[in-house]
Amino acid sequence: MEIKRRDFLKLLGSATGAVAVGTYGCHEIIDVPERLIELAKKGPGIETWKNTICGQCPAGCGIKIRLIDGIPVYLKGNPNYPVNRGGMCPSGHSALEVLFNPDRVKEPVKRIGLPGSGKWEKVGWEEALKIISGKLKELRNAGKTNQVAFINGSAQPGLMDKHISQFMKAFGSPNYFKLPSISNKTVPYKLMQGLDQIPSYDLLNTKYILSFGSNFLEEGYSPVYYTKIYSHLRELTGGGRAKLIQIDARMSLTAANADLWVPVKPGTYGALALGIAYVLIREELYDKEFVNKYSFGFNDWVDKKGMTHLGFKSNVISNYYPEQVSKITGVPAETILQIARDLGNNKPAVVLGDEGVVDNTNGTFSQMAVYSLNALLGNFEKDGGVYFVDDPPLADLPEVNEDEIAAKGNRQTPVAKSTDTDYPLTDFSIDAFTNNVLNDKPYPISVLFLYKGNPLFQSINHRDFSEALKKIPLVVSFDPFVTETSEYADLILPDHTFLEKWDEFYNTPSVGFAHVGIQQPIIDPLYNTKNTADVILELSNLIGQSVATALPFESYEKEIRFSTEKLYSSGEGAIITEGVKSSWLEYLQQRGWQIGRYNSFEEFWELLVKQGGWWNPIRTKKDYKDIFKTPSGKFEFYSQYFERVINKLIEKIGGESPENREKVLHSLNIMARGDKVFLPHHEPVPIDESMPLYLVTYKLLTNRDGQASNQPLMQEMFGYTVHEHWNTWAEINPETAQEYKIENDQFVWVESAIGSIKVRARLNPGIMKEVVAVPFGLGHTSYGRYAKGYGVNPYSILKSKYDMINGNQALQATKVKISSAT
Amino acid sequence: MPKWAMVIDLDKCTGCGDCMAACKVENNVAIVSPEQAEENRVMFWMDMMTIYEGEYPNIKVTRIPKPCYHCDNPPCIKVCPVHATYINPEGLVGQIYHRCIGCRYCMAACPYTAKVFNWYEPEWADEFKTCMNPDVSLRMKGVVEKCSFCAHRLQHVKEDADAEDRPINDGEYMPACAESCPADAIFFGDLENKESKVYKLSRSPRAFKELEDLGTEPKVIYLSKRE
Amino acid sequence: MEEKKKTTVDIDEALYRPIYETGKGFYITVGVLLMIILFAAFMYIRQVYYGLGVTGMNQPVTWGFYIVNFVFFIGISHAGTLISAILRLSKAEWRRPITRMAEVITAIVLAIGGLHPIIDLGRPDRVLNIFTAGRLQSPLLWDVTSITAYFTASTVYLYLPMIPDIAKLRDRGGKLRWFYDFLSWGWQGTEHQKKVLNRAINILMVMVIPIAVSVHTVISYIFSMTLQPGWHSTIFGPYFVVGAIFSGIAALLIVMIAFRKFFHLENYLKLIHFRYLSTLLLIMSLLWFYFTFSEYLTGIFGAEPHEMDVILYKMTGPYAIFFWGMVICNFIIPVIVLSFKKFKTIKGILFASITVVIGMWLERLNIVIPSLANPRLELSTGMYFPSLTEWSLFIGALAVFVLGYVLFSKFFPIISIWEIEEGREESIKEVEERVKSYLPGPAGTTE
Amino acid sequence: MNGEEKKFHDKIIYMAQLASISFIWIFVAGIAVWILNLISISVDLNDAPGASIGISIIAIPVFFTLAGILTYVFVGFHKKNNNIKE
Repeated sequence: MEIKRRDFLKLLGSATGAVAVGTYGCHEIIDVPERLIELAKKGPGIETWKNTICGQCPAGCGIKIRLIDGIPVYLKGNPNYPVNRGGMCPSGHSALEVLFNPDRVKEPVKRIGLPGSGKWEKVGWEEALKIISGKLKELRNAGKTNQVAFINGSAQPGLMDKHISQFMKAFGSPNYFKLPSISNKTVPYKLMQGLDQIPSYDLLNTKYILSFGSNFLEEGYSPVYYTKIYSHLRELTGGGRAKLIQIDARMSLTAANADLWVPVKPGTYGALALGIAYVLIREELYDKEFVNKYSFGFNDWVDKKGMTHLGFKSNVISNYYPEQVSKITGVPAETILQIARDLGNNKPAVVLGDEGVVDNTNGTFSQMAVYSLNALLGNFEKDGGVYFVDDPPLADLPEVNEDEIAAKGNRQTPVAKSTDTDYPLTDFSIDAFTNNVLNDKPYPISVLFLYKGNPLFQSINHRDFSEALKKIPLVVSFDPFVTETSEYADLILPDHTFLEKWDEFYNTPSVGFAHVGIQQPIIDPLYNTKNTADVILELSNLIGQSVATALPFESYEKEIRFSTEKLYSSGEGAIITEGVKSSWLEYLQQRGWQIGRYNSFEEFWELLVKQGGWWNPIRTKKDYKDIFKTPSGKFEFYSQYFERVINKLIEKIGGESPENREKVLHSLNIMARGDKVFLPHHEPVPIDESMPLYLVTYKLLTNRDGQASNQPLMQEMFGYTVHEHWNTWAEINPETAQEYKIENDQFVWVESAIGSIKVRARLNPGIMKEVVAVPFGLGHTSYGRYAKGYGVNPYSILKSKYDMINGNQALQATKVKISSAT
Repeated sequence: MPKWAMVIDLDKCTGCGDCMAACKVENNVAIVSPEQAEENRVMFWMDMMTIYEGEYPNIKVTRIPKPCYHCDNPPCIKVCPVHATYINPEGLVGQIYHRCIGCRYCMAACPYTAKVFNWYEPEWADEFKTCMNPDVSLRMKGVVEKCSFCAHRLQHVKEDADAEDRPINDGEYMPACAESCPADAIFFGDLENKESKVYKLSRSPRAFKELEDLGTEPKVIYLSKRE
Repeated sequence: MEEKKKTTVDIDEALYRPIYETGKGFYITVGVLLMIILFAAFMYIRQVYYGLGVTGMNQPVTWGFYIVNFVFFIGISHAGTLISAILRLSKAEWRRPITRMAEVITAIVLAIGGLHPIIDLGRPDRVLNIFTAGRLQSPLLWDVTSITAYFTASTVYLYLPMIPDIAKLRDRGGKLRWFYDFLSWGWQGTEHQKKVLNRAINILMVMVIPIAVSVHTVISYIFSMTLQPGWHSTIFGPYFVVGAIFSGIAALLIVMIAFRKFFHLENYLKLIHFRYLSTLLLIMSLLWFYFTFSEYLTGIFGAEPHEMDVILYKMTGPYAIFFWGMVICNFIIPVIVLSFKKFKTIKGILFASITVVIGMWLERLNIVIPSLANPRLELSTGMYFPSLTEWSLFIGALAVFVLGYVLFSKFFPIISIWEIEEGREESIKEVEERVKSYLPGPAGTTE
Repeated sequence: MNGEEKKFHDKIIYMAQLASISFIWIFVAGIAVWILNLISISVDLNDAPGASIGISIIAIPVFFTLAGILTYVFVGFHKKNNNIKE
């Protein structure tokens, strides 16, 4: 530890708060602007509060920042913001550590050394933009606009997504991708229901929640929203309260709070769901009316050609009887029976499936199996069931007038689409992207923009991805920090941190009502950084022509105003305010949900920014025809859409023939044959039999995907439940540990076919005996002083496996062995 | 005279750890270096206990947020040789950082291990020093510190109430943890006020206190159907 | 006895010799000790500079070596004054050559032990808060008070019987005459002075015993006044006192054997002294075992869960080696060695004494750390490894003890010369008289 | 050392001895004052003064007795000395 002389002299140092800021070294701060130092030292101490949206994770909670003399000192949840209602998660509290992080990129820089060498050279904004726009113009002139790619690492739907999309479209490139692509997770809904959207669940009105690996209190789209709902459920003590059953390989935070935890082998969730379906069907506990009237493919059916096809019912009845399922899943048959009966008898009951189900090679089919339970229960558009939320009435950006160059570029195949038969249902597969870039298929990529996210850290196959990055001549990162990925960038054009910038978010996935959140700067930018959205505007102006006209905004702030104008004129919903009484709700429902407190858009806008958001709690139930956009217009147990996709793939490789069909199914890693392919079914996960244990990875609330690793508070709190700080650990069942002669707290090697990591073992009875669980988040090799070198990154030992249908990374498909490391 | 108390509903608490983070930010609690953390010297005024019960697979997990219990009969203040820890008439157990001589007797005497010690001079990156909460004094090396029920907030609330010449409303004075709990599992208020939520909850049949038989009379009351 | 009568006064020259003859050995010893102490002082200054983080203490083990050593040293200090007072009081004639040695141990070790809580402070710069804003209700201040009282009493009790010897040194002259003159308080050896001195010593003798007992009881209160499992016990008072006397006797035996060897005092410290004292040590070992047994029996019989956690942790946890080491060192070895005449040689006694001192140190460790390492609430248990700082301060403290002893013996005779003379001249007759008075006879012939 | 010098020397020594005795008394009185001060603090703060008083009842007399014994010895020695000189 380094102790400075002045600290020693202050042996008797005393400090009350105000004095503290003075004595504890403000005079020594070099990096924080002088103005702030002066304020902190001498300011009158005037307190103000500003509302904005938290940017720590894509959930987008409303936050209230406490400012003393304009310097943010504390933040809490915005009690009016409907998603979090004043609640926060731990990582939200370290937001100020992002703003004041000492390792921020303070101005645009150009890399002069090798990637990872950390050698950067200052480059002014003007010059940086000149380099980029020069390159872009050159590509446009050469008619190679499709060689530009843009990866957006934020999963949050918002204006920025549209903004980038508009820019790319006007420029003429089909290569705009969202990295943690929600579209990868919506494939099951697309197949069975025809919707590209994450459903919402009416948990408050349900009596029985059966969650398949959906760790919604910790890893979900909005943990705080679900925590609020969960705690509300808990308030309803006695008979009225919903039961929560968590099916998971490890005791996740959600499982810990569930009424029952059912351990299940990773990769067998689908089988378990179908086992439950078996009981529901056998004991006739399913919603017969819904199934008969509004579903397709439940019973065996005959197509136009007169061929009989297998139905969901026959498939389940003949293949998924509980004893069989018990063998696959490791869940006792009695438990399956019990759960199924409870599920069928406690209506309304709802079934959730996510994380553990989706993150595997058989994710699509497992999720289909889980989702089919909701269909069996007839849960759609019912109280206590499943529903889909409409987008808020925000104005769309003006139609892009593609010029010829752009139109030509946009017609090209996106580079993240597989050129072969795999990943037919995804917009972005990092695997396909990597391979195509490395092989210049179908064309080389010349410029890559990286906004948010850290794909190099957060994806399975680091090595190839980094090679791909090296291959691209100009990589531009907008990250305010030097992440592992931006190490490979040629230019870093630092974005503001979320407390310094304007942005607009809407409809956090899975949150049950339409809402819009406005992110506003609560402090002037500390450094010479720029909002990436504004940089894109500048770039489009520099490129000129139709690109400039597609984004006719002075600034991003103006663009947000533009988009919210329709929110005002639509007359729907309301700006979030203090609570509304229930008597009012009814009245407002009849009269239309607008409180006439704003006479003009300007007034509306001011209030919107002040309060931090807008919402529309009222949602009318939809007709089935609006939610079943399938070929049959019904809920499809048998996915005709998927059948078409497969047929198209067969066409692509030379037309229908048993060999070609076999080839396609093989390349999609589908073991089932015949009609089963299009039905929910259990696909065994190809696992490494030589390894004894499953590796289950998960995300923690403190640091979901490693983005909070540069915040010391989150590093210290990283494993607060096991008192592990700044370090990764492995959960092991005590019996397994005994078998391998491993003691609590000792270091172990967790070794897969790819590599091994050394972690501390934590014995935990809340985990299956055949499972080792390691959290994501740490193991950075870059990303600043607080992140670099702490813990290990389990991505580095995960096998490079994907769900070949939707391109999702198979995070639970690796097997490992453990051995003592001391 | 009010008597401030906290009720934590363990049935609602999910163990998300938000209270811990809120507390650290609000109270300028130092973040120790990773090496120090490894040596068990982290400072959480609000800590989290995890209890596993039962045989696999019927495991029950309870996560219990653990602040200072602000006992009515605090074992820590009895042993302090210098009046550095005290209980005030409103029931808040406080710590005077400038008087503490760092003997750590109170830490040894506390049955709840609620106190933490500054083994080294707390350090922050220069940038982080700008965003310290000005209401809370910084601690120095060699002193004991602990949860204060965010007593500095009480000062603000009292000033407001005095200015408006009214009593403090129920729920007006909230520590940071209670305020930001996403599960609304932490309640805070006046135990002497029979109208307060905390008073009502403290009479709940689900209410219990940790190590009640020690006679320390903690003013943090847990609610759980499990015990 | 026959032998002794033949000896002349110049044999007592052996007792003066170390004061007037300074060998190479003395300088080397002092030099080495000073080096160790300087290093320890450096480590302490470093600790003050950086904070207590340089030690191995943590949460929840908030007390470590310093408090263990504090209790240990204060325990050792019981050797002296208490034993010498008891022996004086019981008119045990064999006490004469050993009382001073015993009293010196007390004075030096008490000073060292008393410093330990200050070393342990996180803010030593604020130690004066104890005086300006102290709370006498805190057991820590009971300690401050009682240790001060005991230190004062034992220093007086060491000093008063030294006055005639100091006067002898004054009369021999030399460079330090003024020093001895100052300290001798005008002692001329008159009957009146003798009477005054004897009366004062007699009063002190009576006073010092309860003070000594109370001091160690009060030390135990630091622990037993808390509610912590393993500490909150009423037996702790006498248990600590027994342990203190036990370790004190062992320390005294070690010191006696050391002086016998280095100062060639075989003529004064005879096997009989060691035999008597080691018998006392054996008795204390048995007593110690009895108290330990009772202490654990009540815990185990009551089987209060937290209490049991701590007991099981001590017996089977990571500190089990220290627990069983303590039992072996404090009970098994001394009982075996001291029960058989065959082993009861000087070497055997030295061995037993050393194990007892180590064992008693382990006992203090076993009291302080396992209780802290096992918080009542469901938090992880702690571990404690002392750092280099703590080790060096421990060794430094031992060095201060040795240095103190070496310096004391440089300036003052380590055996009370006048008491030996008194013994030679008067005691045989007096003892004869006294024994006669014990014997059955007509009532009223003696007091 | 001649008589004059010796007398002077004796006087110095005697003064030093007196000073040390007075120091003992100051020390003891200091402790008493300190303890009484602590009691008054605990009474002021209503902080269990009983315990403090209990301790003080034992501690203060002990210190005074010790100082008294020393004084008794000192005075006793010198009283006889004076007699001899006469």
